Amino acid sequence: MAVEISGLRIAIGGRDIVHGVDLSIGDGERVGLIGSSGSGKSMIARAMLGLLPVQAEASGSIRLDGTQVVGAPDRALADLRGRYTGMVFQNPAATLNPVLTVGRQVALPLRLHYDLSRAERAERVAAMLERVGLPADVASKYPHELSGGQRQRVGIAAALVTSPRLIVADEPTTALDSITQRQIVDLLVSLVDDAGASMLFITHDFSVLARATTRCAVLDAGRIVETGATADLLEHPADARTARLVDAARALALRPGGGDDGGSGGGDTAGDAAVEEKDMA
Amino acid sequence: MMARFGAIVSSLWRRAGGRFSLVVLGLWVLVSLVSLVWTPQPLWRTDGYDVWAAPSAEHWLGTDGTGADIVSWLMAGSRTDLLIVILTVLFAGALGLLLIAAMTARNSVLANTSVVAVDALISVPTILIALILAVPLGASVAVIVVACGFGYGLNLARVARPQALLVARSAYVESAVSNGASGVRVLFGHIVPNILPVLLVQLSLSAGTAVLAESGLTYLGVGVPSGTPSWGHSLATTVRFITVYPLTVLWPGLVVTVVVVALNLFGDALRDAVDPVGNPALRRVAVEETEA
Amino acid sequence: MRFIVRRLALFVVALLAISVVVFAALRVLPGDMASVMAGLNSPPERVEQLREQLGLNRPLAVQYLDWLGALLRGDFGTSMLTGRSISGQVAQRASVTFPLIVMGLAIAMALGIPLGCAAALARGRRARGAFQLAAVIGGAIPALWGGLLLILLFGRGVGLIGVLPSQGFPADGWDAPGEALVSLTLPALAVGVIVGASLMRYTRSALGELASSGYVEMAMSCGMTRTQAVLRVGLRLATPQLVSVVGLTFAEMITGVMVIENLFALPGLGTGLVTDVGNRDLIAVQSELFMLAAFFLLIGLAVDLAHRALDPRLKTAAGEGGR
Amino acid sequence: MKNGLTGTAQRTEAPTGEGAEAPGAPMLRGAHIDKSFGRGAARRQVLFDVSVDVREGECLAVIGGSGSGKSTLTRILLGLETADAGTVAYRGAAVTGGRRAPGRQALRRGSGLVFQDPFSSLDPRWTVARSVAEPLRLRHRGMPADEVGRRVAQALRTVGLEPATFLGRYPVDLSGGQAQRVAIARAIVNEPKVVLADEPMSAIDVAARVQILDAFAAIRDRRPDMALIMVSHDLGVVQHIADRVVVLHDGRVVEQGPTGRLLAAPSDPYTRELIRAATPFVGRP
Repeated sequence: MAVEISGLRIAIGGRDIVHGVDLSIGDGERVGLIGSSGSGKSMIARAMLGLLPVQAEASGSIRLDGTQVVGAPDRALADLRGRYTGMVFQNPAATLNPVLTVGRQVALPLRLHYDLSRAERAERVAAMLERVGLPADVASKYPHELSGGQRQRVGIAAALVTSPRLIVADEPTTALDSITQRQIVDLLVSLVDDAGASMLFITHDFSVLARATTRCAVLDAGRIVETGATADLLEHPADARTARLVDAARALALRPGGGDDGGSGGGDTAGDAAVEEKDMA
Repeated sequence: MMARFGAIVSSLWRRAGGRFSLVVLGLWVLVSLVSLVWTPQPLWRTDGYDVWAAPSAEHWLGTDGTGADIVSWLMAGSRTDLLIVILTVLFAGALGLLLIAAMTARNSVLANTSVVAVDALISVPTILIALILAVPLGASVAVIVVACGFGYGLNLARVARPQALLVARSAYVESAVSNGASGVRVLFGHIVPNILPVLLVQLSLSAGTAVLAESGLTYLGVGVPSGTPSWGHSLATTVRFITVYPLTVLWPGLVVTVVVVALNLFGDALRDAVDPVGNPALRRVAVEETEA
Repeated sequence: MRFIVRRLALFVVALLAISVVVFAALRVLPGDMASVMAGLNSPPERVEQLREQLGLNRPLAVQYLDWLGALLRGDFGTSMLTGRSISGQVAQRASVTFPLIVMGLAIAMALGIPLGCAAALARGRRARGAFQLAAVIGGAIPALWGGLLLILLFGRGVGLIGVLPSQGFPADGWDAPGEALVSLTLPALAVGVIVGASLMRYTRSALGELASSGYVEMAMSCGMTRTQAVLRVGLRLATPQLVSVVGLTFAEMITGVMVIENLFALPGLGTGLVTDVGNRDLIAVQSELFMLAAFFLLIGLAVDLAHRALDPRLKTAAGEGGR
Repeated sequence: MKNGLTGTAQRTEAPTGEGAEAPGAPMLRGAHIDKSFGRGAARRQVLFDVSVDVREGECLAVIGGSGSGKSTLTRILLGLETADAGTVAYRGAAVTGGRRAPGRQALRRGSGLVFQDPFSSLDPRWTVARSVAEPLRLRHRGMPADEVGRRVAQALRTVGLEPATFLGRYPVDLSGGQAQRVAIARAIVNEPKVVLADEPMSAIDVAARVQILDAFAAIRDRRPDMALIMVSHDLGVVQHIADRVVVLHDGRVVEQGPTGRLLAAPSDPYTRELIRAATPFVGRP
């Protein structure tokens, strides 16, 4: 599914959060959106699927394979969501329905969009759970009985069970510890590529982006400051704000061989006070 | 401190609900004070010939079955209801805070027993407590205050409990405790300020319910004793003749409804005005104070 | 399972506590029970004869245990005034009060919950404000005034559209169900409107919180519209909270029910209790108070158990281990 | 010793080559610690015969997956939780053995805590000034106000926050990174001998994490005798700041040693797996 976003503006209670953003995702392409918290990145993701909170207003244009999303009635977008698009959330503990078993949660998109028999649905759910690496007996469990990593796998299963054309992943790894984080990113990438779907991957960490995306856009205070192939941006970031995100990711990444180097990492970050003020925008 | 008070009142006044409630509650207090010294007609003067008179220059809202002037009795009644509301809110607030302190106490036996006690007793309605008290004490303001105060105190504790437990288990309380803070210091330093918004809303709701309860209990004969003026009394006396003089029913009921609406709206407005998290003006005051 | 046993034990303990409170309240009179019951200026030997008859000179503990034993056997003793057995009297009055409560609650839920949902779903600020104001005003109307206004509107022979009886309960009670139901309609409406307003407010706040939760967002991302998600997911998750709110409102409702019963002259527990208190028929009052309190503790128990059953997270208390 | 990205103050290069022990005698000694949660059928043991030492002025990292018991271990070491078996000694005085244990009181006075979620570690209705001053007011009742003010401002400057702009603010007006640094300032305002930071960075943006690391580095520059226990599951952070590492797996210490040696040549299979799974080196050298 090809996505064209042009001149997207989002305001909440009169205050602009996103100021005129342009972004495009080719069919089958994995694009990243990176920025520190408060930069408006998850607002853009929600606007793409019509999931903006009630008090937010969006203007500009978002086209999913040609269909205009901004201003479209919720009824029409609901037919789109869960069938052609799927969403993976940051904190599955606060999104997976606590009173539904895992099996019923993963089956929800099937039940809303396709009339299959109970057996067919159960079979497709079981297959999906197996593809995300979960044992079959998880289907009868409740979300609060699972670990963080398992819950995120259930979230991915629910998003991909109808093999949608577009996946939006809003910081799917932030709430996980670093070991599980890597497994989840690899799982998501392999499932998306198998289905030939496009993906928008949102994070604040460049190292995760390096594994998950081919191209990415850097967002700062509601504006895109730079876009390009992820590898290129990592090698030589043009914009100072991109450089800051790359340096931070490098400082926290594990240097091979664990050698101690006395010197501090790459370029110095800007003086603290200046960063403070802007950071708090 | 004055700047902080100014910020609270101004943000109260900015909200429509806040304005309405400030005006109505201000009037209520004013009328209560005035009625101590003056009422259009002296309360005891019942004009036998002028029974059920229509509103006139002499009797602004007319007279009731005994020829007494309705406006004067309503003004005098506002005093009694104001007293009841203040006492009930104090009683409920004290009981509520005591229970919250027990429920968030670090000693788990005390905490669990108080939680169990609140759950058990909360389903006993105010009227039953009033009736149980009325038998030995007879109808009196004390019955209303104790019955309502007890019920609303329990309710306050139950409504504020989730938020209070959240605070008690928070990292900032753990940091305070690890630095040697005592239970009392944690309660009044951390727990009370963080549940204040919930407390204010709940107490203003209870104040409203107390006024409603007064009219109900008085009508049932266990509220305000028959001689004492109160809104419930004014309402109850009009009941017997409503078929003949429907208009007289209107005034007392209207007064009670307007006051209770004002009390509820006052709670919501106060919650946002007093709370630094909800009220940016208060935060600006804090910044200016530290820079000074 | 352990929770249910603990909650039942709590219920029994609360019952005993209430029985002690009721028993003690009546004994801590300025005078003693017998003199109060016999009336102010009755001759001393009348008071003595009464004390003898009711066994009031036995030690308190014996009296209490005797009363408790009788209660368990369903014998509430005989009323001083009517001489009839109190349990018969209570049963007869309950046959008026409980249907009134149930009808009132039904109206309250039929009004409160849908309006609460509508208020939570309302988009514009103006619409939300209007709903909130309606709930506040609805909740601020005194039960007595609400009843009077309804009588003025619909009371037969009085009201503008005189359609419904505004007084009394048919003599032959539920033998003529049609007539009995009609006579309960107006009172039930009066009770229902007031309780409905507070139910609406609770529903709006509970649903409002959930409407912006991750659960609703997840449901929408699977293909539901916002309205569907809020109603099907939000409401289901809010149900445990709403059940306990209904339980709470139930308790607040009884004051209104008693007022309405007296206003509409319905021979229910409310009117009965008030007249008994007035006439100092303390033996009857003692049992009636206890029965009503027990009824509400039962409601509280039922509500807690329902709350527990509705939320699987509470059933299996499996939390994550220490890190 | 690692210094911060901004290299605020160049510390004399500590001997961190292969095998050299970090300076300072063992200040906190934990020996044969067992701990389990729950009762009866639901009883689950979390720590199995764990022995760990913390040396004066050292930064000790305790790493392991979620559920490995690392948080429980460090809370027992600081006397915040009781152990089922085993002993903890602070400068020779016993910490375990009930509330009145001599070592426990001294440790409580001499330690600071930093938590994972920045917004739950600051009272939302307290200003930054009041939050940071709380430990001083609790431990030194008589301290005059201007002395309190001076030490609060000093603590804020150490973590890179300009007092004038931050003292009057409430947590709601702070970013994640700023709030966590205020919590760090509060933990060090009492000049503690040991600070426990329980995953202080996992709830914060990567960009802001660097500022937290700088704050810790600046603190250790100013107070070389203070020990820092860092609980984490992120090896990048550990490499950046820790002198020594303890690896916990399902409640058992599988390996201990200086950071450089442990990361370069891990002897335990689980440690190797941790290193392999950690986020790799990113972008330009």
